[in-house]
Amino acid sequence: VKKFLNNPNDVVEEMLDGLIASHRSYLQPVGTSRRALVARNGPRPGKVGLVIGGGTGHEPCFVGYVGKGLADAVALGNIFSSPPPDPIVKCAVAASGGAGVLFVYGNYAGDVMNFEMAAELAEEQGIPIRTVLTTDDIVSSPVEDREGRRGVAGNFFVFKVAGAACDLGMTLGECETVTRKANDRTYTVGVALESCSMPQTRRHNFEIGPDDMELGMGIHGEPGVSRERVRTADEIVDTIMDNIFKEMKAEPGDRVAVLVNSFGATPLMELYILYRRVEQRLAAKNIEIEANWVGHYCTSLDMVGASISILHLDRQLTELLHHPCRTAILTINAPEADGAAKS
Amino acid sequence: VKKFLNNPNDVVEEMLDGLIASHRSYLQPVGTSRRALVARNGPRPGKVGLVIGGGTGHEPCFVGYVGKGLADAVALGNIFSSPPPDPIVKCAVAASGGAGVLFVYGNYAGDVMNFEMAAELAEEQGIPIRTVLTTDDIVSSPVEDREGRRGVAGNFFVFKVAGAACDLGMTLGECETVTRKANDRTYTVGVALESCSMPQTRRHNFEIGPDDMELGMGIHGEPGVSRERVRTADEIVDTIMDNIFKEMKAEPGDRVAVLVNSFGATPLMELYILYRRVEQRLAAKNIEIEANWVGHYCTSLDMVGASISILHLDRQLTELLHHPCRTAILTINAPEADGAAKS
Amino acid sequence: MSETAARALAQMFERMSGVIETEKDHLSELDGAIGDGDHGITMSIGFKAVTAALAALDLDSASPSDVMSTAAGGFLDAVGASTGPLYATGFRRAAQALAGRGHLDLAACRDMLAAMSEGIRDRGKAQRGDKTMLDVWMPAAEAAATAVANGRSKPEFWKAVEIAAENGAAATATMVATKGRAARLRERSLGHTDPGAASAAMLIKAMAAML
Amino acid sequence: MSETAARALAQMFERMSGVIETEKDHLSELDGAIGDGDHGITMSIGFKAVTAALAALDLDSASPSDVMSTAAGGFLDAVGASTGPLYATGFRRAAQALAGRGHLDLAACRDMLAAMSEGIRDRGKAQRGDKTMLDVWMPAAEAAATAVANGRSKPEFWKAVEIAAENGAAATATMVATKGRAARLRERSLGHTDPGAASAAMLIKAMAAML
Ligand SMILES: Nc1ncnc2c1ncn2[C@@H]1O[C@H](COP(=O)(O)OP(=O)(O)O)[C@@H](O)[C@H]1O
Ligand SMILES: Nc1ncnc2c1ncn2[C@@H]1O[C@H](COP(=O)(O)OP(=O)(O)O)[C@@H](O)[C@H]1O
Ligand SMILES: [Mg+2]
Ligand SMILES: [Mg+2]
Ligand SMILES: [Mg+2]
Ligand SMILES: [Mg+2]
Repeated sequence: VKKFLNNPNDVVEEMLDGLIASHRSYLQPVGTSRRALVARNGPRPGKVGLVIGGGTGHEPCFVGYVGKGLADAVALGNIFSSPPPDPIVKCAVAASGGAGVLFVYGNYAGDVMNFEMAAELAEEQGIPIRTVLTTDDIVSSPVEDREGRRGVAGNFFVFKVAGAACDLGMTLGECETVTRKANDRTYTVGVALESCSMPQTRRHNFEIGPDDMELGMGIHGEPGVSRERVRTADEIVDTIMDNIFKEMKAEPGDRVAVLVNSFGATPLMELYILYRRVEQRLAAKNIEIEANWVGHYCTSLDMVGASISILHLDRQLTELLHHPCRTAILTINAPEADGAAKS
Repeated sequence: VKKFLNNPNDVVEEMLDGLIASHRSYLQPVGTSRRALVARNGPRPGKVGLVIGGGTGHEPCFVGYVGKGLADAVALGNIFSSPPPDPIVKCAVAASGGAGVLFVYGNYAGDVMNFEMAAELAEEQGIPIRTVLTTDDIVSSPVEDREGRRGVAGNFFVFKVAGAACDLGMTLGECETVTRKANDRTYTVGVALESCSMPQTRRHNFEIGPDDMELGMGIHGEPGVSRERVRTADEIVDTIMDNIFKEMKAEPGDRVAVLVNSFGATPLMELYILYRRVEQRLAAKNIEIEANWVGHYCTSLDMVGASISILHLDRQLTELLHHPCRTAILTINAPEADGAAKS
Repeated sequence: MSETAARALAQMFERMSGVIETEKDHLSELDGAIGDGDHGITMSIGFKAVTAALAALDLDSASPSDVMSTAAGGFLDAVGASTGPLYATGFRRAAQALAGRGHLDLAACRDMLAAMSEGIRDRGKAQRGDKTMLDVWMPAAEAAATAVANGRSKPEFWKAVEIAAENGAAATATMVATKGRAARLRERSLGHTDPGAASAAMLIKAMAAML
Repeated sequence: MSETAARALAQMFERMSGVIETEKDHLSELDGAIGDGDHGITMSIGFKAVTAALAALDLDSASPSDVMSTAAGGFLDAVGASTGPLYATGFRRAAQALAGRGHLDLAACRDMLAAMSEGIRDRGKAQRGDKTMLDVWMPAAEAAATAVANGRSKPEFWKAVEIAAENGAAATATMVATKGRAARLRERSLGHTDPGAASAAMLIKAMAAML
């Protein structure tokens, strides 16, 4: 697999060079640590700080969600590896406005251990920490083991809600509660057609047969839950939506937000074809789409595949979803013109 | 090559279903034609209308650039095929506010013939038309044959400037002049590591050897200008920037806008590594980056590759670049909050 | 006789559509080598649209000219691309050349080929040797003119036209493209047959078989 | 004597780093089958950071405990991931177990292995049979305890520890993962050796060779 790379061992550091330079108007390193980045326009006294983070290789996740109205700081690890406690603590300190700090990250053994160690260290420094683990991948574990599920692209919605809650001045406890609700009401299923390849190996992490696809694929190139024959786009969406409908208790007239996300190499053309069917399936149940995003929001290097996430809205979540934010990749009801030409 | 598809012959129609549904808050079909889409918030009396368009397979180009402050209407063809005159004429009529309509599109034989036929038909209906062909691909033809060059990802900048000029109420002639200037000052070079594959064939359009890359690759899977051994990311950027510096008459202290664009399958991680080197090269010449975009802005289905575009700014272009716009994929200094949660 | 001529043209278009359908992948492959790989797809969509448009036409009352202009409209609205304006203009000019004619005699066929070739040339502003479909249509039209001038029989006429078309298509492999997408490849286009020339030769073969 | 023990530990870490470097691709491949394919890379970065941190340490004055806690810090700050907290905690506990000790006699080695294994267990909250590195460290620590209790010689001690580690690693192939990324694969993880267990057995082999 060919890639634009220099020394593969420098890939994360070089990406950080580019990323920090490119998003200079939104964020900056905390001190000299480039693995801890803080929003220029984020933390403020009295506001609960929102810290997100995880491994790299998911761009624009997580760094694209740092900015006014969304996350205050992000801690970044190596490719597909949780950051160590040190940058997470730095983020907590940088994000802290005296009202406590909320950690939101995906439920993976490595992330949990590192963020927990960081939470202990931050609390020793007098910063109250609450944590919400994202667990939106509904096929990664049966419903009896909801807390065992992993967090995937649906963290987009969970971050958005958490960022809005923090920005609105809610207390740490309130922020935690509503973020937990957002996570509980977010449902994601992913499908991969080809595995991703690490810069260091430039080989597929594993092989998916020429006529096969992997259902329930994780965002770290972990195998999914079952290997199946490739089917049509509509059949794939139907399988995904059937899984989601099995868990989501939506009534006719309910509203949802939809995210159709590329894992990296799947182009927009195909995402739109998937979105088309998602809309048909929701419309057939009289469920309305309040807002949608179609594109690259949480990738897995160069994986060929896509995921569909549905956030089952209620009045509070709808308000928080529409709350203004401005980050490198997400501007909603732009909070203020700031004179910088930025996408 | 595996893809999310139903019947490959329906791919464009199905994509349009999804795309129109997804971007409903920005645009709508002109009458019953789904190949002609008009901005909800675009055309207005007295304003020059901006019509863009081309083949599909380049998403988010061109449809992502339709909206307030940018293009008023877009005509879409089949994959990598110019739209026929009919939807282009429909776009011209829909975009017309009585002050004339500007056509901006890439310089390809097919597009030129179809847009010219459409221009004749629109003028017969009393709509004055001016045309600017984008020709930013500097390696596609020698400098003596500048007008023979093709338009690629740099049309991003040309569209942005044209949209701002129209929105500011400039006359048709003024809009044409400044758009032409933007095109003259935009320089793009692309490199492909793998060719794209059409939904109908699911085979690479052509093969690039396992250790090779294609310099000057077009955005329609056309072969580029030379086949070379794959080099490091920095070496590739150096080749591209050397080509650009050869033509761009930039002095120390000048300002530019930078676009690092994925051709489809190349992930953000690698784009940031390319951006890093672009910044280094510009910094070494004391050229400042006024704004930058890194991501998927003009793709070629699932091609593995990237392009670098530089817009050499002057005072007027800088102002037009920062002029507010709000489209499906580009919000700059958001013109107004509109209550819709949209990326 | 007018119905028969119109019907013959409609059947010719069906034959063309069939040939393109069979050769679709081959044409896309040729285009993949020096263009954007869609020529087979574009031609297939275009000729399907033509046969659909003709199916809606009342062939009992339509003139040959009506058939050609219906084909022009159907083709253009369905494909755009380079081929859309080129063939639509060619068919439209052929419609003009056939206006008022009920018979498809050799003179009519000669005039139709000349009109096609001029329409394509005027629309695309290419010249012979530019490595395009024109390198098929022009020699074919010339061969038709010569054959009529020399009083050739119908089979001889079409044989000459077909051979000129095939030679024209083959010759494009020795040309450096200067028009269309392939022009950017310059010398690298050498050795590859132009896809538009290849499909043009197929279309002419279909004409020869049906008229 | 204290310098010698510290130096021996530092050399042990260098050996570990060397082995991981050699087996990096193999470990990533194992992780690719049931995890995210980075285990070799993570371990390589981690042990390079450990040897870099130890290079900055004055081994003439450092105690064995200092070496272990320096290794813990270096490893953790460089990698994060699952292995970061697990090995950092293991090394930190080993540092505590070695505190005040200058000799690396078999009792010290036994206590160090026990501390490693407990640290990893406490941090990761896994149990034996969960298909993790613990399925190597626990039997290795137990084998060490038995060997000391039975008064085995140094070569016998390390042989027993190594065999226990290797058997433990091999046994993970027959287990269904319930911790870490592989847990989501459930039955599909069967037949695959756990990458963390495989690397743990390599680390223990390096210990056996150097201590
Ligand atoms: N200006 C022109 N004049 C005549 N023929 C042309 C011209 N430009 C392109 N062509 C023909 O069109 C063919 C390509 O057609 P097609 O692939 O369908 O369109 P596109 O180039 O838009 O993808 C070329 O092989 C060539 O024969
Ligand atoms: N809770 C845990 N307790 C013990 N070992 C664990 C635990 N979770 C994961 N592991 C070990 O970590 C290994 C994976 O390490 P690595 O690939 O470096 O980290 P990551 O899973 O973060 O990518 C697994 O093979 C397993 O042996
Ligand atoms: Mg990992
Ligand atoms: Mg084309
Ligand atoms: Mg073509
Ligand atoms: Mg791993």
